Amino acid sequence: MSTEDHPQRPERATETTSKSDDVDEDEVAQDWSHAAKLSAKSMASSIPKRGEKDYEPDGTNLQELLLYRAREAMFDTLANSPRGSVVSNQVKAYYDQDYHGAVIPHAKGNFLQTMGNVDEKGRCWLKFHEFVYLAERGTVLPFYCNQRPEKQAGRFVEVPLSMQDVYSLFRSQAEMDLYFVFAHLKRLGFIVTTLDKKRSATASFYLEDDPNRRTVGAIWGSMFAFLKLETNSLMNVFFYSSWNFLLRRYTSSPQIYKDLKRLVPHRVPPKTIEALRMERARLQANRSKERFPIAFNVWKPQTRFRKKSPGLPDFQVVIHSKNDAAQTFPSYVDLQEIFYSLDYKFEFLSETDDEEFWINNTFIGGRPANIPKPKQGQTDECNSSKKGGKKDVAAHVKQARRLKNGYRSFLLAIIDDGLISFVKISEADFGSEDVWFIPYKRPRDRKEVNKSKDSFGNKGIHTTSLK
Amino acid sequence: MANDAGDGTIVRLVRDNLAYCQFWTELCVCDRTLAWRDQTLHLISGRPTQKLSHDGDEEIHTEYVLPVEMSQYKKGYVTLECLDKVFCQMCPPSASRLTLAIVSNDGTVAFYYVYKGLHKPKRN
Amino acid sequence: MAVEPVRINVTMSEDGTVTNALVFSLKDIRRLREQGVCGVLSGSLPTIAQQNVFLSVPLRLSAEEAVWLLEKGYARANVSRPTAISETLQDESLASELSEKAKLRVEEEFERQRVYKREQHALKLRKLGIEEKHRDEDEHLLESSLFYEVMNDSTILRDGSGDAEDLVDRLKAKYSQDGNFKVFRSLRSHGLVVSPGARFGGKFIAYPGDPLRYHSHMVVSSPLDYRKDPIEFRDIINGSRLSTTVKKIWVLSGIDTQERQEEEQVKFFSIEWAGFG
Amino acid sequence: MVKGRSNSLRYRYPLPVHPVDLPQLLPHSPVSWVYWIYSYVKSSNRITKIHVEITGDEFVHILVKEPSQMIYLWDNGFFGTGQLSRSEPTWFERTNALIDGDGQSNSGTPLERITEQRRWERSQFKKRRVEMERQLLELRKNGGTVEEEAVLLEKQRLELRNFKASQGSDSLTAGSKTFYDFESLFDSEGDLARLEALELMPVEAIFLSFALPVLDISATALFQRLLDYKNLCYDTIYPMIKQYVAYHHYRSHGWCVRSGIKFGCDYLLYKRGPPFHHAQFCITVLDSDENHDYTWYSSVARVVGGAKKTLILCYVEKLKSEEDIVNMWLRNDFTSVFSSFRVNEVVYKRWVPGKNRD
Repeated sequence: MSTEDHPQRPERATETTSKSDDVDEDEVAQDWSHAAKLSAKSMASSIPKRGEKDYEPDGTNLQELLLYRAREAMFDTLANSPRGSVVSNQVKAYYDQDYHGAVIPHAKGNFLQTMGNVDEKGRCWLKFHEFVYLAERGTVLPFYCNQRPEKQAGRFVEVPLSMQDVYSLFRSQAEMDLYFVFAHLKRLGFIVTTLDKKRSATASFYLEDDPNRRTVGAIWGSMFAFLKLETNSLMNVFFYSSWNFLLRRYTSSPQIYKDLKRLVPHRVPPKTIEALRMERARLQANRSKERFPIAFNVWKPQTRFRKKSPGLPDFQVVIHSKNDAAQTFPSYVDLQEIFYSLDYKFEFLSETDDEEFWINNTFIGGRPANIPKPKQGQTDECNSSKKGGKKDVAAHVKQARRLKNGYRSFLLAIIDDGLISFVKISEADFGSEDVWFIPYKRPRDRKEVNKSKDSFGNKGIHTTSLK
Repeated sequence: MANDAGDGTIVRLVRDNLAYCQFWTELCVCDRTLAWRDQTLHLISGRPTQKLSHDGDEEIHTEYVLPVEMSQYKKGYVTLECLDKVFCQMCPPSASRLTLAIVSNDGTVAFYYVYKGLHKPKRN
Repeated sequence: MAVEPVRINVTMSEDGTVTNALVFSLKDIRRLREQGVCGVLSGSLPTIAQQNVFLSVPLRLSAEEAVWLLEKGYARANVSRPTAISETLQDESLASELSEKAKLRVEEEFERQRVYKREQHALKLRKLGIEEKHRDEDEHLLESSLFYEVMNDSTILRDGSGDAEDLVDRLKAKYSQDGNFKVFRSLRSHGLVVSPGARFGGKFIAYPGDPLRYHSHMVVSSPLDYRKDPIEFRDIINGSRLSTTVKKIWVLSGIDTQERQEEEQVKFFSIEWAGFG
Repeated sequence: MVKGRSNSLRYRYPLPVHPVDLPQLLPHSPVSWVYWIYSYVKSSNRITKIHVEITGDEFVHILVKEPSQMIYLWDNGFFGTGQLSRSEPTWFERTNALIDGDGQSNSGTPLERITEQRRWERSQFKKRRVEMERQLLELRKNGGTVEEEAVLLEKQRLELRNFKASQGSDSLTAGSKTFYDFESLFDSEGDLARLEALELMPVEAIFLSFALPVLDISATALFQRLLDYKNLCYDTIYPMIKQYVAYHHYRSHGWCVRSGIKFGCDYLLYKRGPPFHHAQFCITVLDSDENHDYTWYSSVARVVGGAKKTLILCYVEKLKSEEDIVNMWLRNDFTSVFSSFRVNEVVYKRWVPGKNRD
C-alpha cells in the first residue's frame, strides 16, 4: 500500500494541507486586535495575545470578557479608521449621472497612473467603480453638484456624499459585485481595468480580423478533423475485433498503447501563436451573446505601468455570483466561449518572461502596438529574477509542467454573499501527452546502473531514466 | 462461503471488513430488515476495539452499521427519509448514531457516523 | 423587541431587482452582531487599505439574513433607487440647505480639531521649555492638516418611500418557500450564528456564538428534498472529509414539505468520517 | 532497500498483455526471415484468461478470486482493489503474519503497521489536549485572570510540543493486539481462508474485455450484466459510456488509472503505478453541458488541493446524435460508440491573489 492511500484520515490531510493554503481562509485570521495594531491611528487597547478561539460558550465571566474585548477591538478599529483626507491632499470628485462616473476638475495623485481618463481640458474622468474605490479609501472626496463644476455659471451647489449615498448609486447587484472584485484586487496592489468597448483602441494579441484567413482556417480545420476521425475509425475496427491479438504481434508495450489511444478523440487547444490566431479567425464569425463576459484585465503590481499603452494584461477575470439564482457555474460550453474570447499574455507561449516577445506580439487595431521598450536596467525586479534558469529543463519535467498548468487560462472570481475567492481555469490536453512506462528488455544488464537510484527507495524511478 | 446475490454480498463484505480488518467483536447481522426502493437494507451491530476507534477517549458502545451501495454510474437510493426510517425502525432507541458503510463498486468501503439532528463536532 | 429596528439599505434597480442589503451605521452593525447576525464587512479600511482580511463598512447581509431580520421585526428596510440622490437634489433649495448644513458640520469639526491640535502643540512646547509664539506659518500648517471626513450615513436619502413595504412583502413571500432560507431560519432558532459557507464546501457554516471568539462547528449543505432526493455519497465523502480536517461536522439538510408545522419541515443529519476503514 | 529493484522487475509490464520477443530481422539473410516467420506464428500476445465472478443485481460487483490471477492483474497495470485491503490485495499475508504473532514478518507491508502506530499516537495526543482544555475551563471557573490564563496556555503549548517530539521515537513498540474468533476465518483444513477478492471497477472490466482480451467474458456479455437491457435507451447507457470514455482516454496514454472516490473524484492518475509515484492528478468526469453549484467544485477542489494534487475536469462531449449512438450500441459496435465522444479537459485550481503578485 502506498503511504498516501489513507485520504479519509484527517490527521494525514492536515499534515499535507499546506499552511498558507488554509490560513488565508480560516477564521483564525479575524483577530481584530491585530488590525488594531496595524492601524496606526487606532486607539484601541491592545488585548492579551491569544491566537486561539474557544470551542463553545462555557458560561464563564472570563470568556465573556474576552469576547467583549474582541468586539471592542473590532469596533474601535472601525470607529477610529475614518475615511477622508487632510485638507492639503483634498481631491474632490463629482458624481456625474449621465456618465455614471465621476469627474475631478483638477486631478492630482498617484492613482492617476492606473485609474481615470484625463481629457483635453485636464479633467479626470473616473469610472463608477474607480470613484467608489477611491472614495472608500479616502483618496477622493465624493460630491454631488447641480451642474458640471467647470461652468461656474449661476448658483453652484455642491453637496458632500456619504458612503451610503455613494453605494445607493449602484445600478444593479451585478455592478456592485463587479466593484467588490475590483476593490479586492486593487487592495492587493493589482492593476485592474475594465475592458474597453472599442476593440480597435485596446492592445490585443490578435491581428485585425482577416476574412480570407477565416475561410481558409475553417476549411482546413474541418477537413483535417474529418480525415483524422476516418483513418482512426478504420484502424479501430480492427484493433477492437477479436482478430487483433490472434493475428498481430506486438513486440513492445508502446505499440499496444499506440493502437489503444486511437479510440477516444480529444480536443487539442491552440498552443502556438499560429494555432491561436487561426482559431480566432475561424470562430470570430459566430460569436453569440456572452453569458460570461470578461470583467477585468489585470496586471501584476508594477511601477512601470502606463495607462496609455498598458500592453497585454497578465490575467483576465470573469465574475460568478454563486447565490444569484439567475446565474450558474460555467459548463464546458461556456468555458469554451470564455477561452475563445481571451486576449492576454498567453504565458505558455514564452518560456521565459520575455519582454521582447510580448512587445512583438501586441497589436492595436491590427498594427504593432509600439509599446516603448524598457531601458536597460529598468525592468522590474520580478522580471529579472525570473529570467534564466528555465532553459535546459528535462523533457519529463516540461511535460509535467504542461499537464499541470495547461494552456489558455482565466480567473473566475466567485462571490458568496460578499466573500470572494478565485479559481484559475486553464485548458488542458492530456491527449497529446504519452506517459507510458517503457520496460527495459534485459533487466539484468541494467542492474548495476540502477543500483544507486534504487538505494534511495522505491519511488521516483523516472520513465525517462530507464529508456 | 455462499455468495448471496444482491444485498447479501455487501452485508457480508462489510461484516468481513469489520471483523478482519477493523477487528470488531460481537458482530451480528440483525434480523430486522427494511425494504426500501428495490433494496433490502440490513443492519450490522458490533463493538469496535479501543485500539481502532477514532474517538479513543469515549466509552465503547455498540455501533449499528448500515451497508449501502454506491456506483459510479448509477443514482443512489438512500434519501434522508430513508435514514430516518433506519433510525426509527431498525436501531434500538439507545443508539446515539448510525454508521454508514458506503460500499463502492471500486472495491472499497468507507465508514461515516450519522447523527440525527445537529450534532457538535469533536472538541479536538 | 422594544428597541428601534436596525436600518438596512437596499437599492432597487430599474428592472425591479434589488441589491443585497447593506448597513452603514456602526451602531447598527454592533446591534446586529449582538443579535447573532454578522454579515460580511466589505469596504476598504482606510487606515490599512492594502489588505482584505480586515474590512470596514458597508456590512453586506446575505438575502437570508436580511429577510430573517425583516421577518422578525429586527430590521426596517430602506429602499432607494439609483436615481434617488439626483432626484432629491434637483430641489435646489433642499440642495442648498444640505450643502450649508454640511459646511457647518465640517466647520464645527475643523474647529474641534484646531482646538485639539493647538492644545497638543502648546503642550509639546511647554515640555520642551519653549515659549509659545503666534506664527502665521504654523497656522497655515494647521489649516492644511485638518482632516475632512467622509461620513458613512446618508443625510440625503429619506426613509419611507412607498417601495419599501411592497418590497418587504414580496421578499417575505418569495423566501417563505425557499429551502435555503428555511434552513437558515432553523439554524438561527438553534442559537447558531450563520455565515456563507462556499469556502468550506457548504451553503452555510454555523458557529456556536460570535465568530470573533468561537470556532465554527458545522458546514451545512443546501437542503435536499427529504423524500425524493437521493443522498449523493460523494458529497458525504468530500463534505465530511473537508469538515473533519478543519474540526467541523458536515450537516446534511433536507426539507420535508409534507410536515404541516413549518418548524418541523427542516431535517438535519450530522455526518463525520468514522476514522477507520 | 532491495524493494526498488524488485519492484521494477515485478511491475515491468504496464499492461496484462505482454509484448512478444521476435528475433531480429536481417534484410540480407533469408534464414533470419524464416526464423522470424516461425517465431511470429509460434508466439502470441494472448494470455490465460482471467476468470471474473459478477455478483449483485442492480449494483454489480466484479470479482477476481483466484489468488494468482489477483496478483497478475495487480502486477500488470495495477487493476482492481483488494476488498479488504483498499489497494493491493494483501489481506491474506497480513492476517497470516498477525496469526503467527510475528510483527516483522516479511510478507506483510510494514507501512500498514506504521499507520496503525501513528493512529495510536494521535489518539494519545488528543487525550492530552482534552485534559488541557479541562484545565483551562477549571481555571476560568475558579475566576482565573487573563494573565494567569496566558501563563497556563504557554505552559501547555510547551508541553504539547515536547510530547509530540517524544512520539515517533519509540515506534513499533505498541503491542496490544486484540484478536477475534470467527469460524469463517479458517477453512475446513484449519488454514486461513482466502476471504479477500480483487474487485474490478466496471470501467476496468470493460477495458480488460473490450480493449484487451484479458477477462473470460466478452464485452457484450459484460454490458448485458452491467446495464438494464430491458429498458435500453440513451439514458441507461450514457453514464457508463461517459465513465469509460474518460477511463480509456487516460489508460491509453499510459496512465495508471485508479478509482478517485477517496478524493471525491472519479479517477486518480499515477505515473507507472502506486508503488512508484504518488498520484498527481485527480479526474472528475462531467458532461460538456453539465454544471453544479459552485460548492460542488469547491469541495472537490479543496479535498484534492489538500492532498497536493491537481484537479482536472474532464468534459465528455457527444459528437453524434443520441439515436445514432443507441443504434451502434444495439449493433454491439462499441468501438464506434466510444469514438463518438470527445474529451475536453481543463485544470481547476484555487488561485490566491496574494501568491500571484509577482
